Amino acid sequence: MHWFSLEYIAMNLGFLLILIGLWGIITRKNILRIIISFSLFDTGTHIVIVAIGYIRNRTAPILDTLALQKDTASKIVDPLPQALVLTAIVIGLGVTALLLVYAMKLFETKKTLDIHRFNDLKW
Amino acid sequence: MLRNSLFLIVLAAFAVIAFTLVNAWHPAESLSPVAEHYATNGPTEVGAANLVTAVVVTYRGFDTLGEVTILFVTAAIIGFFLSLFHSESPEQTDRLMPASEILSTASKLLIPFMLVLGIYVFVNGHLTPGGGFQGGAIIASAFVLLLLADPLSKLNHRIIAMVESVSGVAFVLIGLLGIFLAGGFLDNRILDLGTFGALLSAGVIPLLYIFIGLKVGSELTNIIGHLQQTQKNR
Amino acid sequence: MIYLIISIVLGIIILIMAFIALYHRNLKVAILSAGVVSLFASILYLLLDAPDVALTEAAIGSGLTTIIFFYVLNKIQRNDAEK
Amino acid sequence: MVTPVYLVVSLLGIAFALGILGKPLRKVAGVITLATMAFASYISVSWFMGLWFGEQSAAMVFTAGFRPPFSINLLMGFEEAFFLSLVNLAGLFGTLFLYRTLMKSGVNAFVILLILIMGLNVIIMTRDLFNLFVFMEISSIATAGIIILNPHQKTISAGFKYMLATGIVAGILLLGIIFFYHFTGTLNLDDTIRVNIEAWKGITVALFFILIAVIVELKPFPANGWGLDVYESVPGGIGMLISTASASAMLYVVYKLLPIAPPVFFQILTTIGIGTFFFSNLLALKQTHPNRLLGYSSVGQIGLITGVIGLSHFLGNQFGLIAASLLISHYLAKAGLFWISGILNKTHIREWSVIRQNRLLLFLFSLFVFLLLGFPPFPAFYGKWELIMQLAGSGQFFWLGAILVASLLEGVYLFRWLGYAMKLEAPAGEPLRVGWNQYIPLGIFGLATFVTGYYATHLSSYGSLINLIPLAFALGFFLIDFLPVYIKNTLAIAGMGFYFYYLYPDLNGFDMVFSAIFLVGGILTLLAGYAYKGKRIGFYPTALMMFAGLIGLVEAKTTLEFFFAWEVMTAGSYFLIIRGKKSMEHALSYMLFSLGGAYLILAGFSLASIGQSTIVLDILATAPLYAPLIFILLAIGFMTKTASIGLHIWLPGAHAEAETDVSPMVSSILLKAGVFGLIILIIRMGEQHLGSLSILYILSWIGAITAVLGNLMAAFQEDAKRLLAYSSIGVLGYILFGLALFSHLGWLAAIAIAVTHFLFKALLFLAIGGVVWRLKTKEMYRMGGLITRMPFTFISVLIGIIVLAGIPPLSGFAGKWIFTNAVIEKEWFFQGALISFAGIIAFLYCFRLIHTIFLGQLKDEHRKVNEAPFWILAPQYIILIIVMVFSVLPNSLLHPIGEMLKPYFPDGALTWQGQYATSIFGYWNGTWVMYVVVAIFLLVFLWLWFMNRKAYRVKQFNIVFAAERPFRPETTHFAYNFFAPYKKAIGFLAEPGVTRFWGHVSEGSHAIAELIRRIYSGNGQVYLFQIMAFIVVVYLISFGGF
Repeated sequence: MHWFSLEYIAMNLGFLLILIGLWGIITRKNILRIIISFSLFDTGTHIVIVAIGYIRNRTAPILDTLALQKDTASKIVDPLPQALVLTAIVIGLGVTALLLVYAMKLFETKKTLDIHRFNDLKW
Repeated sequence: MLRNSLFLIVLAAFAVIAFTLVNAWHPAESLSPVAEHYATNGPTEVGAANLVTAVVVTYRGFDTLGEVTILFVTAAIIGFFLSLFHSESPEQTDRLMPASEILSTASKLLIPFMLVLGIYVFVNGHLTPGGGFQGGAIIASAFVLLLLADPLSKLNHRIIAMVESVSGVAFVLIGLLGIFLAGGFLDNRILDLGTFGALLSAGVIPLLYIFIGLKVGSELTNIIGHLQQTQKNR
Repeated sequence: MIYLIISIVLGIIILIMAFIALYHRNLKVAILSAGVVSLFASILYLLLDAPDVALTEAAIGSGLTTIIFFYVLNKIQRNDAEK
Repeated sequence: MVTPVYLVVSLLGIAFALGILGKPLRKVAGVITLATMAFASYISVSWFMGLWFGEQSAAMVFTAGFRPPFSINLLMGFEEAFFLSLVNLAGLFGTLFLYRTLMKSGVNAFVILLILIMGLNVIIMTRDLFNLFVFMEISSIATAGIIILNPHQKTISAGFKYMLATGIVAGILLLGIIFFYHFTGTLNLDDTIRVNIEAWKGITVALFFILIAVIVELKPFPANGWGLDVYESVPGGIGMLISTASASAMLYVVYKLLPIAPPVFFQILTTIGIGTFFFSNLLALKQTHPNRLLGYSSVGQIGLITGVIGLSHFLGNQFGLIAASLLISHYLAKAGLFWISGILNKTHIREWSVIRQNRLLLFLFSLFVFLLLGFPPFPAFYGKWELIMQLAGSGQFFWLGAILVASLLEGVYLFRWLGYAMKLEAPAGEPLRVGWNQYIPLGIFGLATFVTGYYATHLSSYGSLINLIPLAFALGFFLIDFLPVYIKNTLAIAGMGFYFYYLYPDLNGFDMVFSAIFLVGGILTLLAGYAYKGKRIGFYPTALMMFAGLIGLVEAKTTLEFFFAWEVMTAGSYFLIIRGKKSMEHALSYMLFSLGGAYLILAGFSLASIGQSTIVLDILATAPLYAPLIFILLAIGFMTKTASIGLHIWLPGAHAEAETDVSPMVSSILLKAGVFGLIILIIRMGEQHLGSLSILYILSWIGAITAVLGNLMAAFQEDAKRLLAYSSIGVLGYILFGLALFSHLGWLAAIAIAVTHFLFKALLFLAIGGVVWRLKTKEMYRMGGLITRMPFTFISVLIGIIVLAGIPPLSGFAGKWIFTNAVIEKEWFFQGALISFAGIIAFLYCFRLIHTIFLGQLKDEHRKVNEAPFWILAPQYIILIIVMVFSVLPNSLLHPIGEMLKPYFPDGALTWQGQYATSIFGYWNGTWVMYVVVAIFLLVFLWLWFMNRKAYRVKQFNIVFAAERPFRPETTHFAYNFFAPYKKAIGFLAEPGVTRFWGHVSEGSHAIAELIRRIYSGNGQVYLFQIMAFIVVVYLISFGGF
């Protein structure tokens, strides 16, 4: 029964997204589609991280009420994974943007987005 | 298709491996020792009401420095990469549809608000959800709107680069001050921690978040600006 | 309980959107669906008591990323048209 | 000492600040970048020095002023300082090398480089896992940036594949890190890890994710197509940064994570690492693109070091030295090679012959190749030595063998490449232009090879005992290579003479004989060098290197010294041999057989050192385990040098194509190194048995067969020098046979033949060399009648072949006579019969030398040929005098050798009375034999001379019987294919079966390489698939299931 709880759903959803992303990255031919899959993969890892920091029946780690400032450790969810995800999201943006610019340039060289056509380097 | 089915097997195997992780995972019941330290001592050590901010800017400020660097280097690469191909072609053959009247008017109204919102978000980063990254992203969105409304407008890359550099250097220098005035690199206790929950509190966090916000904003704007350039040419 | 139902719905939508992103013929739709995945993920973050993350994901993951995708797609399609 | 945080602050701060500078200030940006990197290098090197000399202790930087695990901390320890120095120096000199390219690309290029180096710095120092992830992302994004500094369709697609691969890997790393945090409650490596037993499975999988991600970043086979594509597409200057700076940093990450890794992980590392080393080198065999080839080699070297890390349990306290020396070698060599590749900018290794336009580059190229392959005196020599010793000591024979085989494969392609560069026709094109900013890094890294070699010698436990003076003397000649030949020749002779004089008092026994052959013989052959004009660039350093190695063999007291000398000799002789006009392939096969032999010797020595406390050569005698195996390994190793049958195919070409005075050096002197090795081996290990079969008995058969086949092949040659080369194989067969007899008489014969073989082979090669010098051809049918034009040469050849064929009265006969006695004593009649048969065949080819070259009619074009140059004749006549002395007074040679052997073989010695030598089977007086034979000789000579007046003169190219103009004129020459009838009868014995065998080996390995490398299909998705499959397979192997 515990599978039907918020954190389990999030965790499994994250992993499913990771798998879907990987599947897309490796089976889709279109380069843009590969990058889309990559961002899904990224989102999946982010969801997993947030789910790891979640603790049931607690609140966000923002001590905006006085009540929260007492005995904080037993009232908030883990702020550390959230901080990590913040960083990871921004990194993901950087990587995705760079991949997209690469894709644009790749298209300019061969006028195609089919990744199978970009295999001049081999062996 | 052979490869796809082979990969299906590999992916299934990977899923099984990942499943062992999920299986071994039990949702946390209490905070980890590190997080507990943040929760108990964070308010006194750092002085930020938003503990995530405390972690992002101070405890793990070094990560944040790296994160800013990633955007910075991405912007640099994209700028470099795109300028290589488009340096000479003039921008006369623009074929973007002119933006509709509504959009351009609306955007002119919206942009100042968005800028203010962005600044608000990063100045209040230590108190409320949000901070330099979110604020920076909002500022960048404002510029996106500007570009959408008026595709012919050209961002001044010099100024953006200047903001980017100055705020980056300021970030590093403030971090450096931490060594001299406080406990170490990126220590926020250079300034007084102030009253908990006030705008001017939490040491240099607000200041740092301003620079982070400006830096992220300019970096993202820079990336968008470069991409916008490509839309014009040819 | 209500959170649980919302989260299940969110999860289903996210998965459907992910498949659309992978398999829809139209690239524009695919990009939008990927953006929607991010957007719904940010709602999920809110449920998971992570407002900072939610804000970031909404602004960066679904906002800026999608815009960059469209810029690139636009560029490519116009190039394609020229050809 | 500057706080390590300034590494980050300066690199990053300057990178941020550079954005302010616009295009016009590019120059400023460049200078600032270089200054910053120099500053970073200064910080890291000064920490390294401080920590090394113990003036400093490791320092920890706590960011944000909190202790770990609450905040991120950076560690500056000894290892960190070492790796930081590597990275920052690579950054500094790499930037300098790329300076002009970067200047064209603008400020952003400098920014990207600074950030790449900064990222690598933090990767090395950080103690926080997530921080590691962030900065790994920084450096991989920055790498993607520098990949496209030279934007081109290929670089873009390589960069895209790279980004996808590192992106997925980073995702997996992130998953591992977050679960690590979940299970342990910390992200810090210095934190004590609290794990409850329930979470054990979880934490192992999390750790597996972290470690496998880091490993994939090291580009392990087969999940490394993305990395190889990058290496191929980028220019050398950028490939250098990836191969040295990035790879070193990632390697350190693996090392750093080991304390938290489960024990099974070490085996995984070993398997992956050495597997990568092996397969990369195998696949590189088929590679022709220089940068991709270097990429394969890079990946392989990093694999080797990874394997070493995995094997660290077995390496004891030598681990540091091994890993560091291998890494330094990889670092310096790859940097240098990539830089050279960047300068030449070619797409096929055959085009590298343009490098000959610039001798300094060629020198550096060969320097880096030798450095990479672990030749002395460079650091990897000690690294490989210790590695093999420790592996043998801990029973890791499988890895030992794999490492040696893979190293040999590495030698194949590197030496083929070096050969192309030195010998192929240079393609036309623009002259090479090398800027000062390219010379400086190359020069500094070139010098560093020697400096690090010096330190490695000191750090190695036995290395400091090695006598480096002869080698230094040889290398010193590189500095005075601009001087004319006669000065260098005089200096070389003086140096060798002095060294012999210096050694003389300490020499006795075998050492005396062989140092006389090596040094006095060397001087004799060097005399011929005066015949050369000009500078003869490159000859003296390499020739002296060979002699330094040879004399080092004699001086060696330990196995390490012996192996050191062996490798020095091999390196020097390789360069001597490749000087010949058509020597490219022969030098390659010489080198490969030598390398293979050297690795067998290394393996043999390592097995011998098991369980022994020292490494003196005498441990061979006391090896407690595997004695027969050690004997076989060493014997085969030495027999590659003596060119015993089966291992001989390198010799004919190498000796025949060499220069006039090089042929005698390599044929009459160098081969004796193998003989010396065999003597050292047999005298210490004695008779070993495989089951009930004596290994010496096998050797005797090999020796006998070698003698027959060598001589037979010599008889069928049309090329005069090749004939002599084959004859050397035959004579070395006699020597091997004699040594295998393992008795007083057998050894007396063997050593006497060794000495006389030196004499007559030097004589003949010089004489024939003189003929070739004048006639510009080696084909015998083009010669004839030269007795009138070159009478002095004729006399030396005549006497030389008489000695050679063992004809009485000269010294060769002494050998034969003793041999016969020895055979009777040992009762090895079959082999003995073969040896006698070989002696008969020797007549056949000796006859041809005199008959075809000097007798018959003089060719029209040779009517004005002069006698060979004085300086080629001079050594011949000195040798002639020695030969005559030994012949007339054979006991002057045999008696001392006999005395020398008495301590080892007290029984069966000859008894000497005046010129009478008595064995248990008979007696013999050299002087009287001499008189009798001279008388017979005179009689026959007079009779021939008398008959000759009636001789019918035949035209040399007689086409009377040919119906048409002959397609190949030589077929109508009377002396061509002279022994056709014999060839019909026994020619099948001389079929190049062995050559075919080795040909198949080579083709086979190339075919396998071709087959396997198809996995690198160039498709980015295939590469990603390989990464995923790799991860799954490694998981299954290491956990034995899910």
